[in-house]
Formats: sequence, C-alpha cells, structure tokens
Amino acid sequence: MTPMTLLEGIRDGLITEMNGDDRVLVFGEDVGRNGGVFRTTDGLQEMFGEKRCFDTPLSECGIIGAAIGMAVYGLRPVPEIQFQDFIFPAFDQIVSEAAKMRYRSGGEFTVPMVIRTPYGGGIRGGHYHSQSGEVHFTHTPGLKVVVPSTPADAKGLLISSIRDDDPVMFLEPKKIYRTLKGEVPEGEHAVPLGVGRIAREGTDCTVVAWGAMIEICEKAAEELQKSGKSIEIVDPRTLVPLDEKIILDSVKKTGRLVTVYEAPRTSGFGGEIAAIVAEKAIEYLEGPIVRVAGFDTPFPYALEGIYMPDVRRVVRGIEKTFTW
Amino acid sequence: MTPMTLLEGIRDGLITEMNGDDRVLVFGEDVGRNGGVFRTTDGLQEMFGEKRCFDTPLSECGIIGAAIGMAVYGLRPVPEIQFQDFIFPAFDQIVSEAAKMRYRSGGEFTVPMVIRTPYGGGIRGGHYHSQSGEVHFTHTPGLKVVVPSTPADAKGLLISSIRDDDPVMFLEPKKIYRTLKGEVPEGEHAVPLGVGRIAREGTDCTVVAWGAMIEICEKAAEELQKSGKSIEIVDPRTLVPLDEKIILDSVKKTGRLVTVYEAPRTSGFGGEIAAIVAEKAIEYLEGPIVRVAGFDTPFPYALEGIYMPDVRRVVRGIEKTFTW
Amino acid sequence: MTTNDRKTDRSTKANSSGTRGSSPVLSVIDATGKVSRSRDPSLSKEELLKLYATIVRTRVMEERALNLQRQGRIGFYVPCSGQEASHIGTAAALRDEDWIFPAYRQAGIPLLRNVPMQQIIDEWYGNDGDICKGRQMPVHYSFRQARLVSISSPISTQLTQAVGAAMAARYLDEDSVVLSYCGDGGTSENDFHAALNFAGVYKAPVVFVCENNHWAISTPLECQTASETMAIKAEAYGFPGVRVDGNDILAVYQVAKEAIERARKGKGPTLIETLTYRMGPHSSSDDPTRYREANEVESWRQRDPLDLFRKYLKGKRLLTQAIDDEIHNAAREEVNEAVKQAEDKATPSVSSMFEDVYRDPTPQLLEQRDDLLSLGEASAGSEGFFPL
Amino acid sequence: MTTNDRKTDRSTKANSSGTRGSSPVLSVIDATGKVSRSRDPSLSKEELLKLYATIVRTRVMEERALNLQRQGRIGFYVPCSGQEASHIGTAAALRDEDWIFPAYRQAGIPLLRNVPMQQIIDEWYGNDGDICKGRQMPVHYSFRQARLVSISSPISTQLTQAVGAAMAARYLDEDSVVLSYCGDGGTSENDFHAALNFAGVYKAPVVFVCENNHWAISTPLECQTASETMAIKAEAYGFPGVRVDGNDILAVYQVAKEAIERARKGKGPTLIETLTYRMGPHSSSDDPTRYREANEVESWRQRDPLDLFRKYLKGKRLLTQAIDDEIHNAAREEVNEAVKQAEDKATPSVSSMFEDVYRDPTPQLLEQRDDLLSLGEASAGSEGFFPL
Ligand SMILES: Cc1ncc(C[n+]2csc(CCOP(=O)(O)OP(=O)(O)O)c2C)c(N)n1
Ligand SMILES: Cc1ncc(C[n+]2csc(CCOP(=O)(O)OP(=O)(O)O)c2C)c(N)n1
Ligand SMILES: [Mg+2]
Ligand SMILES: [Mg+2]
Repeated sequence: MTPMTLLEGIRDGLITEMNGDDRVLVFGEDVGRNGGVFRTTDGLQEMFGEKRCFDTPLSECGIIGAAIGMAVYGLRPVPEIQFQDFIFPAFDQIVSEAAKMRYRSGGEFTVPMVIRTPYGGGIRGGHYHSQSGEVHFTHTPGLKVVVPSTPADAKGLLISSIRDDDPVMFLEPKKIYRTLKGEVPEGEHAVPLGVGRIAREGTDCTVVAWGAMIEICEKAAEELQKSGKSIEIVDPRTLVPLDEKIILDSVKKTGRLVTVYEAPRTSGFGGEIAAIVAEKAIEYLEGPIVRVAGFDTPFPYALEGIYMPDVRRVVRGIEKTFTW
Repeated sequence: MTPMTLLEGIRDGLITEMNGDDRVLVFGEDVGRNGGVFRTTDGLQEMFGEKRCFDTPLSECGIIGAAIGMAVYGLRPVPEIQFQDFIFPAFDQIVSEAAKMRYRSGGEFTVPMVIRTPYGGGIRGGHYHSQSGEVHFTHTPGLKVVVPSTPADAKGLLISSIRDDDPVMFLEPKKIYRTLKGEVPEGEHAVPLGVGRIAREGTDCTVVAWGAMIEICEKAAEELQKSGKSIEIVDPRTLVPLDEKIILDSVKKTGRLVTVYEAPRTSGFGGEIAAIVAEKAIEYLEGPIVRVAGFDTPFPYALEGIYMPDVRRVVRGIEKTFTW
Repeated sequence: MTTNDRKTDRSTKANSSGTRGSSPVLSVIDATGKVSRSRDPSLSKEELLKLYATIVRTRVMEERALNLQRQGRIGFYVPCSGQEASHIGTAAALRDEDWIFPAYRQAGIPLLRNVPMQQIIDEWYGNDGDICKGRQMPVHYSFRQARLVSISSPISTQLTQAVGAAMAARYLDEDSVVLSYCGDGGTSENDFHAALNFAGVYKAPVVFVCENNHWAISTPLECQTASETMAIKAEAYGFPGVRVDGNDILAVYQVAKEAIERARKGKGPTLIETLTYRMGPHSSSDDPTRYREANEVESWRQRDPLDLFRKYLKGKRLLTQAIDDEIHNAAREEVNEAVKQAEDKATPSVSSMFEDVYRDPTPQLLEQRDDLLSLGEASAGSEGFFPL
Repeated sequence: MTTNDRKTDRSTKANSSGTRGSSPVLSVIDATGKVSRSRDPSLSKEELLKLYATIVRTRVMEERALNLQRQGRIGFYVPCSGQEASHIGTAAALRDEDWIFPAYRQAGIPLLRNVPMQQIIDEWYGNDGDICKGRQMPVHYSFRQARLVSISSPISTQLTQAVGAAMAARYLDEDSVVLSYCGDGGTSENDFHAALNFAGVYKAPVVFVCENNHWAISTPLECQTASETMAIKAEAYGFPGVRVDGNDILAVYQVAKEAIERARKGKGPTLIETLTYRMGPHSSSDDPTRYREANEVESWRQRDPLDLFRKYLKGKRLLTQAIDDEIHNAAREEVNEAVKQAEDKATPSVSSMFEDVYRDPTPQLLEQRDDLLSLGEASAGSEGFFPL
C-alpha cells in the first residue's frame, strides 16, 4: 500500500497496464510532452516512448475515431479527452460507433477502449470545465460507465476498465484529483466493474452518490449523526453496469432514499436510481425519494459553490425523507 | 378544420410561419428540391424560393452551427436533421452553444431556432433510423423539447416553437407521420409549450407517454377497459418545460403510474417522470411505478416489433401496478 | 440561401478524360474500349476475368435485391450500379491481409473478397444465418473473414476508424494497408476532416477513396462544396490527392495500386477521387426523377463501367460471348439459390436481441430478456406473441 | 505514435517575411521599423495612434490580469501578448456595423471597439456589473454593443456560427461582413471544416482569421497538421487563403482590409493565416517551460508586435516618448480604476443564477430557486449560507 492522491492512483493504474500489456496506448491533447493538463499522464512519454504515449491534433472526433479503429484492429487504446465538456465533438463516434460495434457486427468486431476524462465541478471552471455528462453515456447501450471516488478505486477500476473487452467511459472527478488521498495497493489491483461499495454503513436512510459527491455526503452523514440519524452511503462505482442489488438491499434496510449528483437535476442519473427503487422496492419506502442535484441551468462560474450540492443541501434532502 | 396526417400538420405549420414571418428559413439535407426524404418540406422551395428553403452540404455540424449564427443575427431558422440518429455530429453545437448562448451572454444573445427531426422506431430503420434520443436534450438546460402526438398538435406546437425565443428540439414521431390522421385547424393555431393534455380520461392508473407511444397506450387502455380498469393517459406534449402538475394531479387521482417510452430503459425520460412522482406524490401511490420502455440494447432491425413497447407490454406494465 | 453561382457540369464529358481545371483525370480505357498502353496495369487474364465476373455478380445481385425489395420480401436496398469499377477496382489492388472500412455503397467488395453470396443475402433478410444477427438494415455488412469492417449508416465515421486501424498496423510493425471509402457528400462531414488530418500527421498507411458520384441523395455537387475537386482537398492535409475516371476499372486499379504501395512503403496516405455516377436511385426509398435530369443519367449510362470493361475485354479477345453468358448465368443461379435458402431461414431468436451488447450481458439485460420471454410464454397460446 | 518526421521551424526566421515553400508571407514593416511603401495601408495619424494605444492598453491590462490571478483575486486568465497586432489589425479593418465571432485570445478587440475597461474587468471578477452575470470564466466576453458575440470555450464552434451570421446578413440584404477567429489548433476541429465548407458553398461574406501561434497549449504545429500552411486549407473549400506576418500590424491590416472588402462585394470568403506567437503561457494554469525552448520564445520576443509598431511610428515621427508615456500611464490608470471598482462590486445574486436559461423561467427553475433561497434564509442566522 502506498498513499496516493486520486490522480496518482489513475497514473499508477495506467503505468501498471502499460507495463503489463504492449497493446495499451495512451494519447490525446497534451498528454505526451506536457503530461496532460492535470498531469495525469506525467512522465509516461519518457517511460514508454512516443509510440505509446503521444499528443494528437485538437480533434476529439479524430482521437476517438482513431481509437476505435485501433481497438478494432486489436490494440487497447486509452484516449484522454481533456475535459468531459469537450467530448461532444466526438459524441457521434462514441454513441453511434463504439457503443454499437459489437452488437451490429454480431460480435465480429469489438472496441476494447477506455475513454478517460475529467468531469464535474469544483475547480471554478465555469460552463465548460465543470459539467457532469454521465447520463449521455448511461443512456447509450454498449457503453460501460465508471466513476471512481477513492484513490484505490481509481487505480483498480481503471485497470479493470482497460482489461474489459468493451468500451468504457472512465469519468474522473477532477474536484478531488489532488485533494483526496488514500492508500493504494501496489502493482496488480483490479476492482471489478458492476460491484458497488458501501462507503458508510447506516440504518436510517440510504444515500446514493458517486465521484466527488461521496465526501459531501459523508460530511452530511456526520452532521446528521449528531441528531441521531444513521446514514448509509452507497457508491455504485460503476453506473453501467449498475449494482442494483446493493442499492435495493440498502433501501430495504433503511426505508429511505436520497440520490446526490452534480449534473442538472432533470434526467440526471439519480433520477434513474429513484425510478429503479420506485419500481422494485416502493413497498419498503417510508418517505419520498429525494434528489439533491445540480440545478437545471448551465454550470455557473461565480456561483459554482451554490450550484453544486453541498452539505447543507444534502442534509436537508435527507431530512425531507423523514419529515415531508 | 382540415383532415391531415401528422406530417401534413407539420408542413402546414411551416407554411403558416413562413407566410407570417420573413425571418423563418428552412434548410437541411435534401429539404429543398427533394422536399425532404419524408416530404415534410415538399413544395416549400417552389412556394418560398431558394433563399428561404434550401439544401445544405452533408454536415449536421454546419447546419446547426450556421443556424445558431443566423438566429443570433436575428433570423428564425428551422433547420432539419434528416434523422435524429444523425444529430450527433451537431451535438456539440446544440448542447455547448445553442443551449447556453442566452445564459452565458447574460441574455445579450439568443438562439430562437427550431431543430426539426424525425425520431423513433416503426419504419424498420434499424440501428440508425429508429432511435429516440430525447434525454440527451431534456438533460441540457437551455433547450426546450417538444414531441407532438396528433396532427393538430404537430402544427400548433411547431408554430409555438418557431415563435419561441429559445432553441427548441422538435422531435417528430416518424412512425405515425402518415398513419395518424386528424382534424387540423386552419391558419394560425398555436398550442402553448409547457401544457400537457389528457389524451384519455380514467380513474385507476395514470400512463404517461408521448409521440407514437400514445396510440399504443390507447389500445392498451381499450384492452384493459374490458376487465374494468379505467386508464388515464397523459401526453405531456413538451418534455421541457414539463407540465408536472397535469401528471401529479392525475397520479393523485389514480394512485398508480406507468411510463411508456421507446428509448432504452436506463436513463430514459420515463425514469425522470417516475423520479418526480416518487419525490412529490409518493404518498398517493398504491403500487410500484412501472416503466415500459425499449431495452438496453441498440435498436435492432429484424426484431424491431419486439423491441418497441407494444400493447401487450403496456397492458402487463399497467397490471403490475395493481398486482405486484 | 442560393448557393454559389458556380454551376457544375455533371455530364460525363466534363469528367471522362483529359483535364478539368488544373486537375488531370486519369483514364485508361477510351470510349471504344481501347487502352492507352503506357498506363495498362497489365493484369493477367484470370485477374481481369475475376474483376469482370465480380462486376457482373454485383450487378445481377443488385437487380435481384431491388426486385425483392419491391415485392416487400426485403426491407431496403442501396444499389451501386454504375459505381462497381470504382470500388472493385480500388479494392482489387489490395493484398488479402489489408483491411477495408467501407461506406454502404461498395457492394462488390465482399464478392471480390470471396464472401459467400449466402452470407450477403442472409444479411438482407436479417435471418438467423446473418452474421449480424438481423440487427442492421440490409447492406450494412460485417465480414471479419474478409477484413471488411462493420458498416454503419452515419456518414464518414469509418474514415477516422480506418486511420486508427492503419496507425495500429504501423504500431504493430505489420505492413498491411487500410482502404476506406466515402461519397462526395461524405467529404463534408466532421470525420472526413479529422481522418485526413490524422492520416497526414501520423503518416498512416491508409488510402481514402472518395467515390464522387456527383450526388448526395438529391444534393448536387455544387451544393456540397465549392472546392474545385475532391482530390485537391488532400493538400489541406499534406498528402497527395488524385482524380481518376471511376468508371474505368483499369485506371482505378492503377491509381489505387500506386497509392497502396506508397502507403505500404511508409510514404503516407493518398486521397483518390473516383469520378463516377450512381445510375439508380439513392436507395429503394428514393425517387431520383424528383431531382435529376433524364439526359444526365443517360449520358452516364453510355459510360456504364460494365459495358466499358466488356468492350475492353472483348477487344483484347479475353472474353467471348459464351463466357460472358456463362458468367451471367452462374451469377443468376448463385443469387437464386442464396435467396431461396435465405427465405427458408428463421428470424433470429428473441433472446439473441440481448446478446453482444457487451461481451457478457449485464444483470439488467438478463432481467429484461427474462421478463420479455415470460410474456411470450404467457400469451403464446392465444395469438402468438412473437410473430417474426 | 510518432508524428510525421517533418520538423517545422518555428523560429521567426522561417516566418518573418519572404516566402516559405510556395506560400508568400506578406510583411510590411521590416525589422528596423521601415515600411515597404507599396504596401503601406496609409492610415491617418489618428488611426495609427489608436491602433498603437489599443495594443498598449491590451498589454497593460493583461499584465495586471496575470498579477491579479497570481494573487488569487481573479480565477483565471488567458494572455494574448505577442498576438495583439494579429487580432487588432484584422478587426481594425472592419466597419462598425460588422460582426465579430472571436475565440478567447483576442483581448484587444473589445478595447478597439470601445468597450469600457470596466465592463471587461467586471467580467474577470464575475461580479454583478458583469454583463455575463458571473456565469463564465474570465475572458469569455459578450459585448453586444460592439457586435462581439459571446465567447465560449469549445474550440472553433464560433466559426460555423459566423458563417450563419454572414448568411443572415446576406439574406437580409445588409452589407455587413463577419470576422471570425481561431487558432492553429482550431483548424483541426469539426467546426473549422464545416464552417469553411459552408462559407464556400454559400459564398458567405465572412473572413476567417487563423492566428497561427505555432502552439496549441503544448502541441506544436507539426503535430497539428501535415499541411504545408494553414492558408492552403482554403483551397479545399474553393476560396483564397493568404499568409501574413501576424506581428506586423500594417501587413495584417492591409490583408484584412482586402479580404473584408472582397466579402462585402459578394465575392466570398477568405482565410487569413497570421503567423504569430504567444509570448506567455497558454493560460494562467499553464507552464510553457515544460514544452518549449527559451530561445524560441526569445527569438519571437525580438519581434514583439508592440516594439515593431513603436519603431515604425517613431521612425515616422508619429510617436514621441512623451506621448508614448502618456498612453502607457493612461492605460495603467484606466486599469487601476476599473480593478478598484470591480473589487467593490458584489457577487451576482443567487436568484440571478436561475435567470436567462430561457426567456421566461420554467416552473421547475422557479421551484429550484425558491427551494434554494428558503435554505439560505433558514440558515442565514447560523454560519451564513451564501458566502460569495
Ligand atoms: C450523419 C448522417 N447524416 C445524414 C445521413 C442520411 N444520408 C444517408 S446517405 C446520404 C447521402 C450520402 O451521399 P454521398 O456521401 O455522396 O454518398 P452516396 O450515397 O452518393 O454514395 C445522406 C444524407 C446519414 N446517413 N448520416
Ligand atoms: C473542443 C475543445 N477541446 C479541447 C479544449 C481545451 N483547449 C483549450 S485551448 C486549447 C488549445 C487551442 O490551441 P489553438 O487553437 O492553437 O489556440 P491558441 O490557444 O494557441 O490561441 C485546448 C486544447 C477546448 N477548449 N475545446
Ligand atoms: Mg454521392
Ligand atoms: Mg495556437
């Protein structure tokens, strides 16, 4: 075990897989010489050479289109999109091509590729350096969607994603890139996709969150502990495939559910979780299913701190499931 | 009143607005000389000339980017995207630009534009001529999302959309373009955005659906009528802004909710409606909120009829809210 | 908005041989079937006859397809008549280990690469013999055995992928080359730009073929681009573009051969513009009389690539009427037999719909499948729920 | 993947004057400040001094901005030092009624178009004087009064919009022209391709300026494209491209003037490539020493557009040291005053966050707003919920 930031966990995962598998290539805008604008790929070009870690032209469409072609040919590309907000020029390649290649070819051609991209608010990035677009991907059959929330998971989920035979959207919560530290297992460390974790055990209300929202929810849980409420926090780790069981089991135990996410409220992934529970476990519910989310506005700059779910809003959301 | 198909209703709406407002321009791939691959714009080029109805290069990015520029400059463009499946090359312009222009400029610049596009299954179009991508737009603050389900609404909602000062995604259920006929008011006929309609009154279970799913739900309701169940069908008409009240009122009355949609189940808009009700009216519910939707696979060709929600599946979905 | 006042001459005259503007158009076979000796790729008789037979088989197959479509026995078709030389000639210049990322209008390539007619026609029917398991519309083939990568509908998305595959080949030190196709309309898409730019920057061993058939559905060339030619677009990416008479299979072959060898030697990509024409509708849903003139179509029919090649072969005494008839008859029989078999095959099973979304189905997919199947069983007695 | 073995010479020598490859680079002022008479745009003294003052004000403003950023008083900044001549010179050739769709590195244009310094600096602070209501990062301006359209971060999206605006102007029979900017990196994006293609097809009255500063963050030109020049890319779209020394404001002005008048006369678009260099970091978050050589930066500093223009003006005796000092002092004061005022202004109100999503807020937005505000009131007494 080594103490690492989340960002270092990702870098360590990349190094582990690049060491273990020659087919793994890392590329994108400024990932080579500059080591990435967040330095996630720092030093990889020196370690593995320009053939395996390289800069690309400023074209997300080209980056992802080429990555798909490489994957089809037999490599394991790990392209980076500099910010998730900038993935949309490549959106067609992702949803029309990568997601559907295996299905449409009857399994003849596959796209084992991991698209790494930082997402979410918290760095005062305004409209275009802060968005959380996970739903665009969870709504696209054929893609897996992974969001780590600890340094160890960042490494372990990334390793599993690279080894996975299907295209994976690997969304990195940039807010906690450097602020979150934790012990990370050395060397091979694979956390399976599709298995959630209980980030905190509790008995009175289930909170489902992911990425940078976990730590907000933990603080809210601490706060509520004071008034005797015991909060369970479920981190699904992968939104697709989703570990429904861990969520349903928790809700059956606590009888209450709050989902917390940064994306705009309407059609956010917390709504999907609410809908699953309202279909499969409604009889266990003792209160409304509450969503605490970003507002239905573009992501603001000056008021970022107000826009993002914070401890107060999460606390109030949880309280609403008790008194409504 | 004139009897028209849904497609003719749309065409009539276009003609009405082009007659009434010189700023309205219609363009896209094959919309001019050919009158559109579905013939929605048939004859418009002869009626209004090449300056107001014209063909474009094969670039959705160019079509929408240019439309935004025109709208910013003061026109009211009504671009067509030939199939909603092909909107993704323009996705960046839609979500990053059109949706955010008013907000990011503090209201200085606006994008009064209507993007018309056929969506949904039912024409044996396979993967790429059948998809229902409404969630990509409902999850993007700044866009309005409109889906007509009758010829009169098709005209009336289109007219309101063109007069609206914000960008509107106008999603046309191609399955019922020609099969659905109804009386359409002549001349000016504006159906306001944000006001749903009760497509069928009932007392025992609320079904929320839109577009081509309405007629499937109506048949299911007929079927269930036989066993004495009275089904209320709510057609929100506009997914954004959503008429929550009409849905909540109906659920409060019936105590049951089923949502029906063609898109893949996970993160579909029916999940959003389930989440709203589970937050705001859970105490009225007498059963689980059931979703009947497309499956979490790409849209298939040979098995299209099995993939799309049909009467049987809707009937069973409704029954589940009674016995579970 | 009226487009550029420029009016493109879409007749064969402007395009056949000689030059247009500053861009020479390579042509080998003249209107009488004679060949300019210096450019004859000197293929063997077998090679020439295989090319000829592939055109014939493609043509015969397509006539049948359109017929089946009109009868409602298959759902859709995209004909390529008139363009066979363009794609068969380019693909013929490849080695077997080379890869192809096609668009949807290169129906002759699977035949050239020895894909059995049965697999092709099963795809039209989307039956349980179809490699794609009935998941895509007709003509959206996938033939791994022929290194022909799964075709999709969105225009030009294959181009960037082809570049990636070429980069992969180079990374793996393999000397295979990748060939990819798009139409004139396809040059306007995002992926065309990204693909050519990446290909230039990484000197990828890829050859792009733009089949310029002068129309994108109903949209004529002058509304597609103000560029003088499609070939010239390559300059914006730092590699050569060439124009060739796309109805002249020998010229096409020759140009492709050079480009492919160039790529194989590590000298980078080429853009080939083949000047051609689709003689039929855009697809079985299209009515081309709405947008183009009969005389334009007629002028191109005069330069039908099949006729032109036949003239050449007959002139060279490589083809007799008897052999020609035999080739045609064999093709007809092959198609008949495959259609018969295809019609006897079942629709893919309902549960197959849930396969291949991922390597292993998610719990959600299994639940959705079981839920659907349980409905089928429950009602199978009454009206038969699964009609397909 | 190693890129193309080609190695671009990014030094000023390769770019200054004369030709590179087949593409001439227009230059007017030589290194000593002298002008080639035939190309002097012969601007009046007032015009020249306004241009000079605009460069100075931009430079002074930016130095302050980077300072404020380092002190944590503003969140972010994108400097344009070294590139002032390129964008100020092009924009100066417009008429007032012409429109501009900028990228984020043309900070001098708002000043040229008489936007008050206060409005610019309020935007950095995102305070309640900011026209954009604090919604965007610094430097993402919107100045309708200057016909300068709202700037966004995604690269090159402004280009297609500029074409649409130009098409609209033409549709409305107005003779205004639209100018739009992108970087060298920006030429690789989807919108560059779509924009130039549409502009060519519709002969839109638009002028594109590609500010080729040789770097896209850390990505050098040779990794951006294998194209010989950026200007040559225009040929792929059927209109002219020209290269100009982007640090020579008179050359830039001259070239832009011609392109703008061409567009105004209905002769269609032009792509102008300005060869220039950003002397500072990509943004306040960037450390350029990680990827580029000090001597490269130094060689370009020798051709600082401000110094070059000053030499010219002094040589022509249009600028004395006293006037120069006055211009600098005035700029400093202007900036100081605006910063002071900006710091005194409040953060935009919480409820303003819910405005301008649509013309009229949806019921959902009102509910979300009220819900949020009720929380603020509830806890305002304890720790003060809204800290901003
Ligand atoms: C992204 C996208 N937009 C639109 C379409 C609809 N469409 C199908 S074929 C076609 C025209 C293609 O023209 P071209 O590239 O010239 O190829 P051709 O059909 O002439 O071979 C269009 C617009 C599509 N398939 N994909
Ligand atoms: C679509 C998109 N991708 C990536 C980025 C991140 N990014 C911001 S600036 C930049 C480099 C731009 O280079 P260039 O176009 O040459 O302009 P310059 O900064 O040199 O003026 C990148 C990659 C972005 N803003 N938008
Ligand atoms: Mg074509
Ligand atoms: Mg640059």
